[in-house]
Amino acid sequence: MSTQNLTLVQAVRDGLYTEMKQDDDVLVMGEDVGKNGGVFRATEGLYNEFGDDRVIDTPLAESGIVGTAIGMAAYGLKPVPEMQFSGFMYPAFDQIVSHAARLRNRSRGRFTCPLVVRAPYGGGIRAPEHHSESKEAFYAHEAGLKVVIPSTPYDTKGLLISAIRDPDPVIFLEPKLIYRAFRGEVPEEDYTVPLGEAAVRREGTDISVFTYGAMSRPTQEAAENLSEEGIDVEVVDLRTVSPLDEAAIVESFKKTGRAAVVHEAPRKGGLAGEITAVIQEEALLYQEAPVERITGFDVPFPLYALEDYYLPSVARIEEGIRNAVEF
Amino acid sequence: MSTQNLTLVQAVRDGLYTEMKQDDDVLVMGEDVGKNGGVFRATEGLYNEFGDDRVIDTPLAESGIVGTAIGMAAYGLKPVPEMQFSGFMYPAFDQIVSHAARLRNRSRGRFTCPLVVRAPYGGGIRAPEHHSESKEAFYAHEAGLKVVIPSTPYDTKGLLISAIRDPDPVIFLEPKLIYRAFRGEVPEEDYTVPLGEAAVRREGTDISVFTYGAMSRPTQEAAENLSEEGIDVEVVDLRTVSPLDEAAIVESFKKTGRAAVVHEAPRKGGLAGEITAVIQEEALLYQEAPVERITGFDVPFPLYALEDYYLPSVARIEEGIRNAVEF
Amino acid sequence: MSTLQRDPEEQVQVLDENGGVVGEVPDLGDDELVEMYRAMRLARHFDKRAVSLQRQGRMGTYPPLSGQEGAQIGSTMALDDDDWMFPSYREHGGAVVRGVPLTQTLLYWMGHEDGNKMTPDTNVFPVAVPISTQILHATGAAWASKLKGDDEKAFICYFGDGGTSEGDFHEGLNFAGVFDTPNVFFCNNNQWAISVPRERQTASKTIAHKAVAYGFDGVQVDGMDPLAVYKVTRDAVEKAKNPGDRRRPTLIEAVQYRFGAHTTADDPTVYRDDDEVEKWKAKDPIPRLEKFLRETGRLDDESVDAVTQSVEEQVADAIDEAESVPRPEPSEMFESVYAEMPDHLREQMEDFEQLREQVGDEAFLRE
Amino acid sequence: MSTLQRDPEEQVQVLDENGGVVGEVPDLGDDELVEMYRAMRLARHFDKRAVSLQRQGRMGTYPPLSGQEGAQIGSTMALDDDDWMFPSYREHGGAVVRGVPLTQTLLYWMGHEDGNKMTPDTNVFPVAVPISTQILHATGAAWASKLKGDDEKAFICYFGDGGTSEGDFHEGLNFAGVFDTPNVFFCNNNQWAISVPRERQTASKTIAHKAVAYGFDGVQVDGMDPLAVYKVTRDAVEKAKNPGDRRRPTLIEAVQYRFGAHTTADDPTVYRDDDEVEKWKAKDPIPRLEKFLRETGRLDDESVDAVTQSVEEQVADAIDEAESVPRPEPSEMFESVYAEMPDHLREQMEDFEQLREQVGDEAFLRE
Ligand SMILES: Cc1ncc(C[n+]2csc(CCOP(=O)(O)OP(=O)(O)O)c2C)c(N)n1
Ligand SMILES: Cc1ncc(C[n+]2csc(CCOP(=O)(O)OP(=O)(O)O)c2C)c(N)n1
Ligand SMILES: [Mg+2]
Ligand SMILES: [Mg+2]
Repeated sequence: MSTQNLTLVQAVRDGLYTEMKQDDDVLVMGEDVGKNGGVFRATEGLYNEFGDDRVIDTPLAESGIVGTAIGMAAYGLKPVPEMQFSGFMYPAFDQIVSHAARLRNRSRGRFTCPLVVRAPYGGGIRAPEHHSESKEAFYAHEAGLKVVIPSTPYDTKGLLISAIRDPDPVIFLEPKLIYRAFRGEVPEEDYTVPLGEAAVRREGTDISVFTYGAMSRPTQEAAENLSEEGIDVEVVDLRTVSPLDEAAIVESFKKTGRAAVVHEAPRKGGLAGEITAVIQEEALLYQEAPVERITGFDVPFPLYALEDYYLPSVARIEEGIRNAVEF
Repeated sequence: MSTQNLTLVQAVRDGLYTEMKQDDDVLVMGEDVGKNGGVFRATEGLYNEFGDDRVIDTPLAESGIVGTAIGMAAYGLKPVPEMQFSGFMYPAFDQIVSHAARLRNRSRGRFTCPLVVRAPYGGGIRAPEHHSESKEAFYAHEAGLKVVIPSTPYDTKGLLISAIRDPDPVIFLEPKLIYRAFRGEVPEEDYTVPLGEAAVRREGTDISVFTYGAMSRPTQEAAENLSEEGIDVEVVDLRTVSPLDEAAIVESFKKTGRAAVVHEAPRKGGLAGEITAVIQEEALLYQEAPVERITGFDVPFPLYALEDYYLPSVARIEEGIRNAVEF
Repeated sequence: MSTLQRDPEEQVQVLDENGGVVGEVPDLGDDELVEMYRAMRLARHFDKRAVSLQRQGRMGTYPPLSGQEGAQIGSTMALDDDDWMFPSYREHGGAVVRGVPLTQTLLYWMGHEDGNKMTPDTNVFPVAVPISTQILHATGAAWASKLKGDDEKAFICYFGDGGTSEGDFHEGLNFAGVFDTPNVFFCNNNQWAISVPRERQTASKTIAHKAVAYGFDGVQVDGMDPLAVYKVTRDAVEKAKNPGDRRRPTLIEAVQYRFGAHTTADDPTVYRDDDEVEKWKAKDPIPRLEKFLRETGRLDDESVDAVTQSVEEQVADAIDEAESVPRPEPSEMFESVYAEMPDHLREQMEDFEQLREQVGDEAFLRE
Repeated sequence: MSTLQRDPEEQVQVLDENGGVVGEVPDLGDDELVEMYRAMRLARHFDKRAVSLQRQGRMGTYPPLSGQEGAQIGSTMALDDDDWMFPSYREHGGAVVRGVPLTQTLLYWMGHEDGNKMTPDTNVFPVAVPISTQILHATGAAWASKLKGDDEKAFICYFGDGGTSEGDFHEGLNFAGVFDTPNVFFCNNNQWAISVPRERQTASKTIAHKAVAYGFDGVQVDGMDPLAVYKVTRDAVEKAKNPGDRRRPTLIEAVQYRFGAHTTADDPTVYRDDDEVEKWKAKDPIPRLEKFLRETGRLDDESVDAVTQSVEEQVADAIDEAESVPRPEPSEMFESVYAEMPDHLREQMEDFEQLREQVGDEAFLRE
């Protein structure tokens, strides 16, 4: 297999391109996805390649975009609507939770909703208000949806192709902080990374740290730093936050007996709580310390002068891991 | 103080009436709240009492209702918009999370948003699709909101008055299964029940069960049943699910060392996970068994032929508590 | 001339309140006209029985349709076989015409998801409860058919006067206008959204006027005149399929009245006068069409009786059938959430089934 | 006659592209006319400097306004002192007229929440980033003023052509029509929503036509003609306050063009031609008003130079001031979430401050 050295956002584009090439039912729609190639260039060149009928600039209306995509999906297409930023998905929230998530169940399978709602997601790029949201917990709480958050170019393409082929609706959140932060080898051919499977990024014996998205790299960096202090950290990248790979979580935890969860989303009602609950349901007897929640604070995401303080930093991650290890 | 013997929905009405009487800035708005008195009669008679300018039938548009209420609140009124069912709040989701929750923070206090969004909430009344939602976790995950779910007529009036007087936005979810299920003594005068404080409904030493809303009563029933088996259950009714009364949760748990959480909302990403996390953060060393999550299933709320199977029943609650106690 | 290009304040009419012809009768065969009559009678009778089932506790909350048969039957009969229908929650009369068995409608309101499981060849979308959300699905499906080159389909979508206030109405019609989707947007303006009157919904002169904002035709029709409704809908359907010209959407405002309560949980006497109801009952679409059919020799006492008997039987049979369907298996709750059941859901189901076995169904069922 | 009752396809104009008078010049004093000119020059210069600050890394993403000064200044000058303004994110030119210091605008785009902390007497709402959501706030505040009997206030709300596609636009204008709120809905139709052209937003003939759907006046105005904008806005403001008659809202479509990029993160050459830009630059509101003022003897070289110098100084001072404001204290993140900080938040803040003390700020700040 030949590979390319791509950034994460290029891997998104490559995933779309690859799947659109081989399946005429796949189409991209949203605000500025056409000629402009998306405000992050995630759909760059697709308009020229596939034309206005498959790379569709829509009116500025998120409920309209997702709602019509649901109709398209029910009719047999596989739309991949883009929400320009995940902070602008809320006008489509009703269509996502009341319809996309439920169409299969409501009609006992007569109608299905194979769509992928993509959105740049998370903080860290000095963007204006509402451009730095991380509210995956909203979608993870709604049965019928799957929620994917990749952290490497390789996974991004493979997960996106899986998401498009999945017969059910997938919320695909792309950590824009790392859209261009680094490159990785990505096969030119099509391949899939299965939804719902975590990846162990670093093996360790002292503590399991569960994370995903843009937090995966600072977590790995913290793990490296801590190894110098003699703390051997296992880093598990969840990749899909709904459904969670509970087996992988429990397996890692049983090995280490300690855990932390790192996410940039706010703490209250965030996924760290869910993961903590899973751990203690399945492996309380292995537990030697409280699960540390290293998360965004329970505040509106601040304007950019303070965003670095909001986001879990390597220092905060190290501190949290130390707390759990030294408990 | 003279009291009346009211149902929960009558206590809602009484709370609105009481506060509207003494504060001209309070107004009620929504679909069918006027002449019709609300589809559950929660605003019955208010239209005749206060007129069309303070009990306002609006066009059928939830974003419109909450969005205009935000403008009203910023201007100095205290609107109490009703969402006809909590399952129809999603069109207003953007206005709630992007604006109501953030107006104070965004303007560093120049503008505030003292509004109360009321909605009948939860399952159990044989209603059509979307009429039985319990998605308090969505709102509890958004900083800047408070989320209240009463379970008795007394609390309902007192909490509602507190919510209206609160300088910040409050989501007030009314468990409609118990709108008329029983009556309770409610003072005629005005009084408040503070937001953010849990109530111990039954003291016990073997296990702490945290619950709220319509699940409070089957939980107490289960507790009584189990006492016959020699299991002494403490039942803590949270009343406010955001902010949580963590002190009360931890205090009770430290006494019993075991816990269950009962809510009708789906499990994944539900508040039971959050409560579990709080417990093990603050009191892991007291913990003798996993926290049992006795919740709705991770499925769309079924049509009514199956709703009794979806909702935590006394039998399921008992079973869950037994599991925790026998662990 | 098409009925569609006109001042949105005018109302298309074919029959007056007494069944007299005041417009051009659409080109329908005798059988079709009688079938139209029968379908309205069936809807009316079904409605009466459904309300009574609810009263007897044999069915849950139910939204009656009486008064709206003209709009429902007139419009659905104007569709071609392959056309798609996106109903609200009150479209059971029209649904029958589109091939949805009464039994299924009954099951739905009896709380069975199977009520929404249409056969694969029935292009009827599931009941939409959240107001106007279905409009976007209709626009999207129509758009998809256009993108796929399926030229021969129109997509009709029903919603109420109240529904025009929702953002999704605006977005759905706006997308349709921009992308020239083959939609027929059919507004059942029955004067009330539960207790909120039409004037409280919008200051727009008519609902038909709203089409101006989306750049396509808006037309008002007497919604209690099934022949006028047929005509207008047929024109809109043809325009949606027009192979020569641009395929364009249409907004139809069918002016009508709901005779009964909003749902069986509603008491309309709280918010509207009997006088008003009586005024509108004079426009009842059923006697109106019946008079016309009798006067033109297409119906007589005998055939009317036959219709009466046959709709009564059909409804009775459907009720028997629906009531003989066993309560769904609780495990169905879990089975259609995803194509493949995820582990956590399987665990929940297994735990649940185990407990059920242990304690029995009675431990779950409330009275 | 009011400028408001007319075919929404016509465009109100006072000055032609060369500053020649083609309509009735509104009744403004010489000082006011010169002030209008100065305010546009200030906005233009501020804009240029802001873009360059962003390029130099001294400011974050910034949305330029050049080309839109006529609409911004013409409309805000038509307001009375007590009127309220609900901006989008591009209204900094108009905001100055309404009393928002440039420093505050700079701070906002430098990522300080304090940029949105208007003084209590400045009735300007915070910058609204989610498109069209502010329309409902404007409707609600206007409605509240009416309910409170504050007869003397109008509420102007700005949004773009793209913004008309959102559901909140529809709901906001619909509520306004039903409740007769004293609103002026001001659409800055600058032809583009980022890369999406006006024709892709809606098939409506004009945006002004959309008012038909809400039962009030819609009017198109040359948005690059500040005098025409002033006139139309003034009429709408007066109608909103009309004590004799019903107070009614208005939709104004100000037809104009954004000369620069959507934001500093945007590259417009990807989606639009230079030709088009040049065509619109010929309508530039600033030389247009300047020519008129020179020709009518209200401006000459000297006074124009004085304006140039004073706006340059004012902007330079504002930048100095904004850049001398220290980075906000991190604890500010926690302090305004609620009126009273809840326990869990206090704990988070304390833990955070403790760690900060321990590891220092550098451990948080990325390059
Ligand atoms: C989004 C949403 N909000 C509220 C409701 C509750 N509700 C059900 S029907 C109805 C009135 C609908 O009126 P209209 O659109 O005129 O339709 P009709 O019932 O008269 O046919 C309301 C408010 C709902 N189903 N969905
Ligand atoms: C709800 C929402 N969706 C998407 C965006 C991203 N976005 C910012 S500006 C813009 C285009 C706005 O166009 P228009 O309304 O014409 O205003 P203009 O910028 O041209 O003044 C978009 C899509 C947003 N801010 N909010
Ligand atoms: Mg209606
Ligand atoms: Mg624009």
